[in-house]
Amino acid sequence: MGMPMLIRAKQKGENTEVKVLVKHDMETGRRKDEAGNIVPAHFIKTISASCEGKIIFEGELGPAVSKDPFLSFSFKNGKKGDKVSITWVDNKDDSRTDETKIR
Amino acid sequence: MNERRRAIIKSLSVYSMAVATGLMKPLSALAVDWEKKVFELSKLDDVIAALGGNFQVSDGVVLVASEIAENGAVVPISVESKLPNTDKIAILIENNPNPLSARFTIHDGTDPEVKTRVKMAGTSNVHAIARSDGKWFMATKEIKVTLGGCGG
Amino acid sequence: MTIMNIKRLLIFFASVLSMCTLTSSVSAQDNTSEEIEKYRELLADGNPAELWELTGEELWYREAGPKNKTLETCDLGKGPGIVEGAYVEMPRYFSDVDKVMDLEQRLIYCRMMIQGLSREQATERPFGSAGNSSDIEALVAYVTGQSRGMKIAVAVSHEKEKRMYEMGKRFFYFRAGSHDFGCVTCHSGENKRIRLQELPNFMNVEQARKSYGSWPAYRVSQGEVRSMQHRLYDCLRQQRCPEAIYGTDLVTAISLYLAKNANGGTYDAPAMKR
Amino acid sequence: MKKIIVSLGFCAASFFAVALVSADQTDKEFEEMLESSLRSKGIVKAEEVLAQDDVQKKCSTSGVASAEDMKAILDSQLATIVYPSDGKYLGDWKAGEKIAQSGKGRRFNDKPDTVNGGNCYACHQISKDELAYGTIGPSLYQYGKIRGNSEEMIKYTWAKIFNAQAFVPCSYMPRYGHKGILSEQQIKDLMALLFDPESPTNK
Repeated sequence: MGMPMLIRAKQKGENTEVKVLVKHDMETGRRKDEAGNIVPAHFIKTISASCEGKIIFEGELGPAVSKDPFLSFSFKNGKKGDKVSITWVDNKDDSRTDETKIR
Repeated sequence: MNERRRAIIKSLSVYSMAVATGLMKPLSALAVDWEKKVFELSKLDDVIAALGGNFQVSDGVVLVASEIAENGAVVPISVESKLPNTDKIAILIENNPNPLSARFTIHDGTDPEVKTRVKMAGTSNVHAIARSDGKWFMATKEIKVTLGGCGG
Repeated sequence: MTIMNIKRLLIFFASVLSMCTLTSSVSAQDNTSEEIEKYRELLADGNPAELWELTGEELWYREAGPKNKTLETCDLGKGPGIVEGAYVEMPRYFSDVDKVMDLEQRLIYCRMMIQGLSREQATERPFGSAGNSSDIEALVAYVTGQSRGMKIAVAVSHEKEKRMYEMGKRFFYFRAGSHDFGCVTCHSGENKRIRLQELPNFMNVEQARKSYGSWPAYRVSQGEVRSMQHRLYDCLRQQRCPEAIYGTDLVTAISLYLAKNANGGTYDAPAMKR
Repeated sequence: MKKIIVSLGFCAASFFAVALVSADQTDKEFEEMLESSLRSKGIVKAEEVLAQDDVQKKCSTSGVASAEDMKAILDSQLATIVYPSDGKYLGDWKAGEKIAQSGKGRRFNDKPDTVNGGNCYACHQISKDELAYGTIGPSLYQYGKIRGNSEEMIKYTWAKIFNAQAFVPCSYMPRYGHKGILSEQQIKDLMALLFDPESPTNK
């Protein structure tokens, strides 16, 4: 279930800018460890964002997204104090949801 | 400040535990499914075909990236579509083992612009594509991946 | 080879030397540094080191060890529990141990004394890797982050600090090993780079400040936050030196030497780097 | 008069004794610190590294080595150079390019059978195609094209790669041949990278 994401949601005029950092190894399944063994693929497959329960943004990620993924996007119709919630699910069916309020 | 942060961490842990144990359904249950067969394709042409064929080169798709990356493990990419009714944005890296790196679904009210970071196996063309009114449009840039540091 | 030959070779060499200066780097590769700069700017948005800072903060306040204590009473030099501004004054002399310590040595000490861990437990996994995160690196990220924006100000006034500084300076110029490398090899010339990375010249105050003030850093090439200890550990490895034993004095000495050269600079880390 | 000088000298000596720790003591302290902080790992043996050779000792100074030391280094290092046994200086530039790219070898995480690289690009521009080159050493782009391939030039270049300190005392360039970092064949391949008209260096 990993550690908490870092989510920033900031009101900029009529737009809300969302930045997300996730702690995840995003293993491609091609890397070898020090002993020379292949490290199995382990990566976030989907990430979705909602504001006050309404889905605003979704991503399907492959293992080519960098370790500790970063995402940034913005949306309209949000206001200060609204709850932005982000959920990711990885290929081992591990998942995590964190939320923040628009500032 | 410290207290606040700690409180956040604690409450988050509780929440995520609830999700993990199935007490609450994660929102992603509603989300698009990860399309395995497209992500696992190894040839760019096959990915293009799988996504519905021809991508038209367009100024309406803006790909921002540096021409040189100091390290292939983290290459910052920004894609913006200026085309109407854009509902999908994707990043394709031609020379990667699997070209499709990420695909995003832009819902109503969300700007068709996304910033992320991808891995590149080596120097390659990077294609940013956006779907507008059901058709795909594309912008391309070559990004050179360089060797760094003293290790060689 | 005869003496005559040697002489001829030397004279010949002199003429080659003068040629070198004429043909110096084909200044082309025009936009390389510009594009690298752009890469770094684009990267600056969203530094994963913040995730380490949060974890470190959580660890600082978490009860742990046989004594089940938090690190809240740990004295990093400014009094028990004072984290803000502590790092920019380290390494420093601590009278309770009559010794100069860097941040990591002090954290080890606190974890042993306050939490009751053995030295082995307190120094376990000093450097993280994928799937094996390091508590120490997280703690270091948290503590150093609490000095962000402050001026680097190591004292080097106590006799033991002066000795430590002297040892660090000496090592800076110490050349040894298979390749004859020393710190000085890469870090004493102006406008030098290794591959595409600019090399800070530690004789130049501005460069010393900028460089020292940007560690620890999240390194995109490693996907980890790397502390000053790790930076120097890995410099030594590339220098073909033997392994630096974690938490020993040599690394503290080098750190103090570099920190002193960087005094007065604004501390801006944990940063993000290649 | 003599007395005054003597007493002044005594004063100075005692002053330094108080103000500074003696050089001997500093040496000892430094040695102890190295020994307690560094340990052998893999192929790197602490005792071998810490026992600097004569050149390394002379070059480990914060100032410039003395003229006397420099001359001693030039003389002793020139005598170490071994030219190719078969009289052939140029190998395969393609193999040379790989050697110039590789920074492997002789680190504590390298294996005893790791093929050592020259890591030339870390410090030098060589082929125009490699953008990621360092600038600690001069550019070697068009090396052969500019300098020609006279016997003198070939021999000088060989010697320079073999032991750079035979020409520049305390040079930062590793002594590739003398220290056994690169084999005779590897140096030949690097020579080809620099001199072969077909090498990208000379394009």
